This record gives sequence, C-alpha cells and structure tokens, in this order.
Amino acid sequence: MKKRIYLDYSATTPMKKEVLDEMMPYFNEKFGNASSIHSFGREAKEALDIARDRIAKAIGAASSEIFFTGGGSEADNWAIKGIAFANKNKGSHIITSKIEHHAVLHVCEYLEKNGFEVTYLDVDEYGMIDLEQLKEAITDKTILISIMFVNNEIGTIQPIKEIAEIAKEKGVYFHTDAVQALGNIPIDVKELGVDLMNFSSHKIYGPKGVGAIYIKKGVKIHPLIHGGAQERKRRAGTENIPGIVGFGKAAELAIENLDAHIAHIQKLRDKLIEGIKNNIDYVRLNGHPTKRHPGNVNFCFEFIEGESLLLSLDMVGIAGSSGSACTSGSLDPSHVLMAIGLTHEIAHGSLRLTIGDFTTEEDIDYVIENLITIVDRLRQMSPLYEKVK
Amino acid sequence: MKKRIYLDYSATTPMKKEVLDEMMPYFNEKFGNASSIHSFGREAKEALDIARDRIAKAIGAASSEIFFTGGGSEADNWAIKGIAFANKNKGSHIITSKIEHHAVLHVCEYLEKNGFEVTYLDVDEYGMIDLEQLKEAITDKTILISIMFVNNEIGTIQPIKEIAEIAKEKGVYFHTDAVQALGNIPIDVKELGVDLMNFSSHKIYGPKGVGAIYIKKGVKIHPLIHGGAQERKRRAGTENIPGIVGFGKAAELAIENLDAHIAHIQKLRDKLIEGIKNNIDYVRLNGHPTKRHPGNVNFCFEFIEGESLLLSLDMVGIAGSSGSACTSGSLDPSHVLMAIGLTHEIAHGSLRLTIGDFTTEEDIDYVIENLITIVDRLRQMSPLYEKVK
Amino acid sequence: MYSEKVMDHFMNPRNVGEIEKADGVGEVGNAKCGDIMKIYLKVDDGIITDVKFKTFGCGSAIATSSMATELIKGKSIEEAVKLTNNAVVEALDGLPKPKVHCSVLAEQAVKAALYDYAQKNNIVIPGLEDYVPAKDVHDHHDGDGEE
Amino acid sequence: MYSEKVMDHFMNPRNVGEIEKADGVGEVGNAKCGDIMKIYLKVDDGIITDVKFKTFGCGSAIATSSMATELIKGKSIEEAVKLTNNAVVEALDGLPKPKVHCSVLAEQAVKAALYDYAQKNNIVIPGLEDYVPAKDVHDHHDGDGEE
Ligand SMILES: Cc1ncc(COP(=O)(O)O)c(C=O)c1O
Ligand SMILES: Cc1ncc(COP(=O)(O)O)c(C=O)c1O
Repeated sequence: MKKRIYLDYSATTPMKKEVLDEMMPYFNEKFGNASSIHSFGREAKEALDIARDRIAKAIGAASSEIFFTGGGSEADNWAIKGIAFANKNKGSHIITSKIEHHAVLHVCEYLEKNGFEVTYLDVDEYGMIDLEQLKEAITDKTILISIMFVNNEIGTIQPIKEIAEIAKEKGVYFHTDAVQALGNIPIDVKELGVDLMNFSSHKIYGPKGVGAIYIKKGVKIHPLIHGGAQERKRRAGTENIPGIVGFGKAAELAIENLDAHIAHIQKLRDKLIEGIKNNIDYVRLNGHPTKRHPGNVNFCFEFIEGESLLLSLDMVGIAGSSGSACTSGSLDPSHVLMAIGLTHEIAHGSLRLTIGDFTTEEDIDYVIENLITIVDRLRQMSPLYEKVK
Repeated sequence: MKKRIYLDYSATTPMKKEVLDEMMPYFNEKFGNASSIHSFGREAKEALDIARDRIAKAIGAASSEIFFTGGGSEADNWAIKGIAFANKNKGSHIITSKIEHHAVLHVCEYLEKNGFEVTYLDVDEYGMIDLEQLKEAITDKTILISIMFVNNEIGTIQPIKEIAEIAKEKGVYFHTDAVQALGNIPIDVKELGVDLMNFSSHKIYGPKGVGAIYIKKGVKIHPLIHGGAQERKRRAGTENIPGIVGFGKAAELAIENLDAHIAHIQKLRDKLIEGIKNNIDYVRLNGHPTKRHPGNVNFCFEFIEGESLLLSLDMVGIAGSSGSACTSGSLDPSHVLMAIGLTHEIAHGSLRLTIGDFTTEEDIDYVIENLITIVDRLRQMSPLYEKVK
Repeated sequence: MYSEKVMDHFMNPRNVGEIEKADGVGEVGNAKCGDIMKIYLKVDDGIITDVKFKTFGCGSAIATSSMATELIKGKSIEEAVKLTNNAVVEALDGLPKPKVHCSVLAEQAVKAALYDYAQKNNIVIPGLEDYVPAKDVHDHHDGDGEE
Repeated sequence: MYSEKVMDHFMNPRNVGEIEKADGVGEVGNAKCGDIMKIYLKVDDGIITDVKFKTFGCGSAIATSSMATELIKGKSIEEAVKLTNNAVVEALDGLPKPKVHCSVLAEQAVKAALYDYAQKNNIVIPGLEDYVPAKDVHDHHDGDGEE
C-alpha cells in the first residue's frame, strides 16, 4: 500500500478505537431517545449523564455547566449570538481579535450588520493580542470579549487567565474558543475564570458533529436552537447519544494521556521545525516560538505557492494544509497570516503540518526528506526564485 | 432475556445494519475533513457528495438545494429564523399552526419577543388546519408560512400541496417540517411546490445528530451557523461525514423500501387500533382516521394518567410515549392534544404507540393483551373510574 | 428515574380500594392537573385500624399514596397527623425533583381524611386546628426537569 | 478535484525553464494574487520552435502553463495567437470552476510573449492589433467554491 502520512490533526483526527468501542452499543441496541421515560430512553439518559460528567471533569466544571452541541462552530455561534441578544439592553459592543476562527469572526460580522459594534484586536508578529489594547477597547457598552485559546493555524496560545481577569474587573463576559486547546494543554475553567468556553469532539480523536460549551452558572444567554426541553431547555434537539458518548470517552482519554500526548507531539514538532529550518532556506516559522500548540508546525516557504506544495506532498502521501488563497477559496490568503503582518506574497507560500498521537519519528524523517525535494522542485519552476539566486 | 418491544419509532429509531456498515469506514480510516485538499479530504468530500445526491433523489430536489445540519431542530430553527431575518425588510408576519413541533413553536415565540408577529392557526378535532383560515391570515406583511407535514404526536397529515399553492399565489415563502414524513409517505418537493423542507436522520433508521434542509434555489435566507465555507457557505462547521453518510444511506433505503414499509406498518397500526377499540372502553383515537402517519397510534384512555400507563407498559417491556403533563415536564398536557380540543382530564390519559420496520404481529398481540390488563388495573385504582361504573 | 421502592409501591400498591362506611374520607387534587388522591380511614379508639386509597395520577402519585397509607396504618390519629411529605419521600428512597409535589398531595390527602373524621365526630385533632380543606395542590411541576 | 491530465501536467510539467536570448518573453499575474506566469519563446520563420515557462502558483497554474506551452510548440505565430483559455481547459479535461482563471492567465501569458516578440521585431500579429499588455488578471476566485 502507498505510504500515507497524516499531518493535519488540527483539521480533524481519526477516532480512537476505544472511542468507537464505547459508541457501538448506542447505534442499534441502546438506541433510545434520552427524553423517553421507558427503559430504552433511560439507557440513553444514563449514557448522556456519564458523558457530561466526563467533559465536566476534563475542564474542572460542574456537570450542570456543560451543554452539548452539534460541533465547535455551533457552539461559537451560540456563545456569541446568545450573549449578544440576551444582553443587548446592557450594551452592544463586542471585542474579539483579528485571528479568530471564522465561526467567531463571521458571527461578529453578522452582528455588525444587525446593530452591534465590534472591535477586532490586532495581534503582534507572533499572533499574541496586546492586553493594554484590550483594556483600552473596553467601554461601558461592552458586553462580551471573545478571544480564542489556541489558534488553529499558527498555534499561538493567548494569555486566557489575564484576559479573564480584565473581563471580570470590567464586568464583561469572556468567551474563549478552546477547540484547539482541549487535549493539548491543561484546562481548568475555574482557575482560568472564563465565563464561556467551547470544544469540538473531532479535534480530540472523537466523532465529528459533536461539540460542547461550558456556560458558567448564572451567565445570561439565549438559546441558539429553540425547541424541546433537552440540555436543560438551552439546546433543543434529540441528543446525538453515540456522538456524545464518543466525545465523552475521547475527553476522558485526552485528560488521562495528556502528559504523554504533549511530550510525544512536542518532540516531533520540534524535530520537524528544526529539520525544516536546517535544510531549507528562505523559510519563516509562523506563530509563537514557545507559547504554541505542542503539535503545530507552520512555515512560509518563499517563492512558492501553498496549494502546489500541498498537492506535491499529497502525491507522496503526506497530508497537510495551507493558508494560501487557493486553498481557502477566497481572494486573500488566511486572515491569520495577514494579521501577523505577512505580505500576500509570503502568505501564499504557507504550509501547516499538525502532529498527533499516531505520528512517528519515521514520519517526520520522511516528511523532511520529501519537503526538501518538493520545495526545490517548485522553486526551480518559480520565476520569483530565479531573481534571488 | 426479558421481552422488549419498542413502539416509539416516532421518538427515534434504531439504526439499520446497512446504515452502520456504510458509516464504519469513515470513523477512523476515511476520517478526513471534507474541506482538505489532500487524499483524506477528498475521500470525505466524495462521500459527502454521494450522501447529498441520495437525499436529493429521495425528495426530488437538486443536490445543490440540500444542506446538512446537526438535526431536525437545528433545521427548523434555521428555516424560520433564517427566513425571518433575511426578509424582515419585506414584512414581519409569520403564520404557523398550534400543533407544530416545539422546534417551530418556540422559535416563533422567540421571534415574537423580537419584533415579529405570529399567527397560530387552529386545527379541527382531527388536527387539520383550515385552508380558509390560512388564506384570511395572510397579510401584505406575511413573509413565511410554516406548517408541518405530518404531526409527530397524532400523525395527522396536512394538505401540503394546497398550502404551497396558497403561499405561492400570495408570494409568501412556505416551509414544512417533514421530519415525520420522510420515509413514511412519498415526497416530491417540486410537485408539492414548497420552498423549504427539513428532515432528521434518526427518525428514518439513520444516525442521531444529523438532519437536512431543502432550500429551493433562489430562496433568500440567512445562515443560522456562520463560520467556515462548508455547505456552500450556508452552514458552517466540519461536516459530520459518518453521520451524513449514514443519513444518505438511510434515505436511500427508505425510498427503496417505501411501499413495503408503509404496507407493513399500516397493517400493524390498523390491527393495534382495532385491538384497542374492540377490547377497551372509554377510549378515543386521536388524529385523523385516514390522513394519518402509517405507523401512528394515539389513544386517550379515560380515568387514567399517561405516565402510570407508560411505566406499567415499560414493566412488561413495552416502550411507548404519552402527551401527559407528567411526561412532558410541563404544567399542561401536550399542546397538540389541547389544540384538537381535548380537556386536560382526557389529555392526561394519552398514549402514543408508533410502529416501525422491526415491529411484528406478535408484538401487537402482546401489546393489546397487556394493555387490556394494565388499563383495567389502573382504572380499578382510579377514583374517577368508580364514578362511571 | 424512580427508586426501586417507588417502582415496587407503584407496581404493587398497598391498601388500594375503598372502605364502605369509612370513618373519614379525604380527596385532594383534581383531574385537570392529572392527579387525584382519595383516602379512606377506619378508626377505632383513636387508632387507624384500616386505610385504603384510590389514586388517579402518575407513577409517583400512586407510589406515594401507597406509602402514605402504609405509614399511618395502625398508628394513632395524633401520630398520623404528623406525617410529612418528607417522611413519605424518605420512605420511598427519594423522588425526582419534579415529582415531590406528589408527596405533598399524599400528606394533604391524609390530613383531609383525618379532618373529615374530626368533623364527623365533632372533635379537634391537635395539629389540625387551623386546617382548611383544600382540594387543589398547585405547587407542582417546576418545569425545569431535564428530559 | 483535479483531472488526471491536470495532475500529470502538474507533476511532470513540460517545457519548464528559461530560454536565454528568447525572441519573446511574456509575464502576467502578480505575486500578491498568488500566481505569476512567465513564458519564453524562440521563433524561427514565424514558427515557435521552442517555448519554456516558469510559474509561481497553484497546481492548476502550473498545469495550464505546461499545457499552453505544449499547445503552441511548433505552431505558427498566427495559430498560437488563437489559443484560447477554453482550449487549454479542454486539453486538460476540465478545471474546477474556481480555477478557470488560471487558464485565462495562461492565454494571457502566451499573448504577452507573442506581443513582446512583435514589438521587438516591429511587426503586427493579426489578432494582437489591439493588444494592451496587462500584468494583472483579476477575474479569479469567485469565492463560492465548496470546501
Ligand atoms: C415533527 C418534528 N420536528 C422536529 C423534530 C426535531 O428533530 P431532532 O430531534 O432531530 O432535532 C422532531 C423530533 O424530535 C419531530 O418529530
Ligand atoms: C479554533 C476553532 N474553532 C472552531 C472550529 C469549528 O469546529 P467544528 O468544525 O467542529 O464546527 C475549529 C475547527 O474547525 C477550530 O479550529
């Protein structure tokens, strides 16, 4: 069989066997609706409760503060629209950053068209927001700060605890998108002091189509999905029991294995970063050198374009991603790469390789070897490269 | 093993084996993110396209008119909020009925608090809306009519084609919640002439946590979940590929087997209805005698309360549901039973038994036999029954 | 959802029935709300020698009726009047929160039957001096039940 | 996503390189947009005897450059100037919709190189009379691509 090396763990992960095993009975044996009072329903409800406890435990929350959703994006939408609409009598100003996931940014843009005002904080060259700028941006109309925990493209980790302190002092709700943080750095919501935090199962070796949100007790928020009385009347819809069960198991495993997981991927990450830096010239590491997702590698390769790099890697069985316009389907390269100050030219040549539990040393060697050849081949074809030679 | 007879198919269904088989490879082999351009991503994208085609084919739509969601409730919310917010410059009036699912009713109530006006149409004793009342309700501010196809509690089927004609004539969008219709009656969106129609996978032997909505080409609607460019920029979030694959397969099977499925469950439904009518007095069949979901049986048993009936059935292994207040968790019995004109007293004694593909003749015999005993036992305990004896 | 005790008293309720020519009868609740409890007492020398009930209602309404009758059977009137809804809940190993009102109903039904007995016999039972018969108990269904 | 032909021309592009002292050179696109194509021509007796390209861009930019050079190699100037982007797309067995602009770029690059040749030799090529050299081609990325 052809070699296939998956280095796109930040896009999605394969499900772990233990997770699938845990889910299996809920597809067609214990298949009841958790709202039903008969035995089929009670089996489902029990599984739901266990999964909720597992998520709560993974982040130091109370079970009653965890609500399941249909994914990370739904949870981002819920957090931001839910807070905005429920608190608009208090104010109509929201603060976020320029490097948020689209599930935050596009909601903010939508709210801007509907009477809200949004401040998009800058980030520095490493992707870090400026706490002073944040403080200055808060007005008496500010109702929400939404700053992501770990950036999905460049891996930068924000000072969440410090942001939470500022928010608390000013009496403003603080939401953080922790989709890339869960399972990759330790999280304790109480210690961090955040009001809302959301997650996505398929980023931590759980099933796709499930997410969760932590909503601190007492937070005033509207539902996004109205209807039945599920999730304590806050998120309607028949619960996706197999999905939720899988997510719960994945979260439990993630916490149990956290130290080993981080050690493993960080070692390989550093090996890959060094391998690229030492063997290829005209490259730039994007993101923060140390405050960084343990599995994130993001480089710009000058004079070449990201999609052709991805396709070439794919031909030798390596799966990565890029922030080039050609892969994002938009006119401009990734907003994150723009926000850290890259020029369009440079940003087009970005490559993100994200490492996970199933990545091996040999994989990294293979990638470095192939990357050297591919970058060289593409540069030889590039009219931009000839000018610097 | 204890006998277990599931008669709650309208609440949720077990997944069919073929459905699970189709899903299996997508959990940890072909696990890619459908937005990724590498081979893992392309495998996912191909599966997504096939599933979309299958749903489209099942209802006579174009594939580009099908959008996947995280369930039936999300799709209801999307349809109604999406149309309301996108068309509020045209008007702020919505028409629905008193017997809609909560995923429609509670959205309408939310919109009422946010500047919209909603007319809730009455239904007759069988649960049918009155087309004349509908016509009269339409004003030049009306932007949306939302009437469900098949009621989930009493099974009544509305005249969707006639409603669509009225809506079209008046230039008003028409949405129908077809969650209980798909797989139980033939559907052709073009022939029916509706603008929006939504579905839920777990009601048709597919996985939980997946739904879909048909949005006719040209319909003006806002997203409910903003973010990434998935679903042609209309519904953000990493696609739940295994879930979508399963839903696609379930829809394909449902259409292939439609005639046999209907014949099977209708025969058993009629047997159960006759069995109850002929053996138990003081009962009342709820819903329409003929324009009715082929697997829906809904009776009121006077002098007894629904929850105690359900519990007693559960003790002999029979799973059903009830519209009594005690099972709905609210002060009042089901809004549907109220809307068809039942008194509280009578409505408290409702029992819904819904039949599916795995139900057998013997199951029905067993249910009738046990129901006779249980109803008698509970009535013997009831202070209301002694008065009529 | 329900404890084993509740299910036992629901499936095998004790003291179901009526007492002809009962010394005291109490009925509380109403059909509109979905629960009615009716309790019949036989009293000899201040002792409850027999008790029966009939209940229209959910599983916990039936179980609490059954348990309440068990708890007062053979007791003196003075003891019976002290029966609290909490005692019924405890004896049943607990009830789900939205169902606690059923135990209140059971307590009320016992009191109503004792009050009827007192009225008929022109006596005053200590603890029931200020008792006003109320047919409806309306604190139920907090509506925040998860399901 | 891409046809086999596209992948073949991307992985094994024909005519990559430069021609020293080329008779005509054309460069279109810009780095900001993520694609630049540069085409070099050798012309003998009105016939394109050699052609080379260098491209900075995505997979389809490279494949369309390769295919465009193949399609004009050995052709007369009059034939080459008639090369359309559609011909390139067809020869590649199609391109995804958001990538069609790459074929437009390839057509432009050929025209730019031919124009340069005409300028240098002070001739007018039929079909290029009204040609205005444009470095940027900006109709690309309709942004409605599904992903
Ligand atoms: C008619 C109807 N609409 C909507 C829904 C909601 O679907 P889901 O549970 O998938 O959110 C249901 C089922 O619960 C239903 O029966
Ligand atoms: C930081 C971040 N937020 C939100 C999301 C959205 O999650 P989902 O794809 O589960 O909707 C993602 C991943 O796509 C992410 O990386």
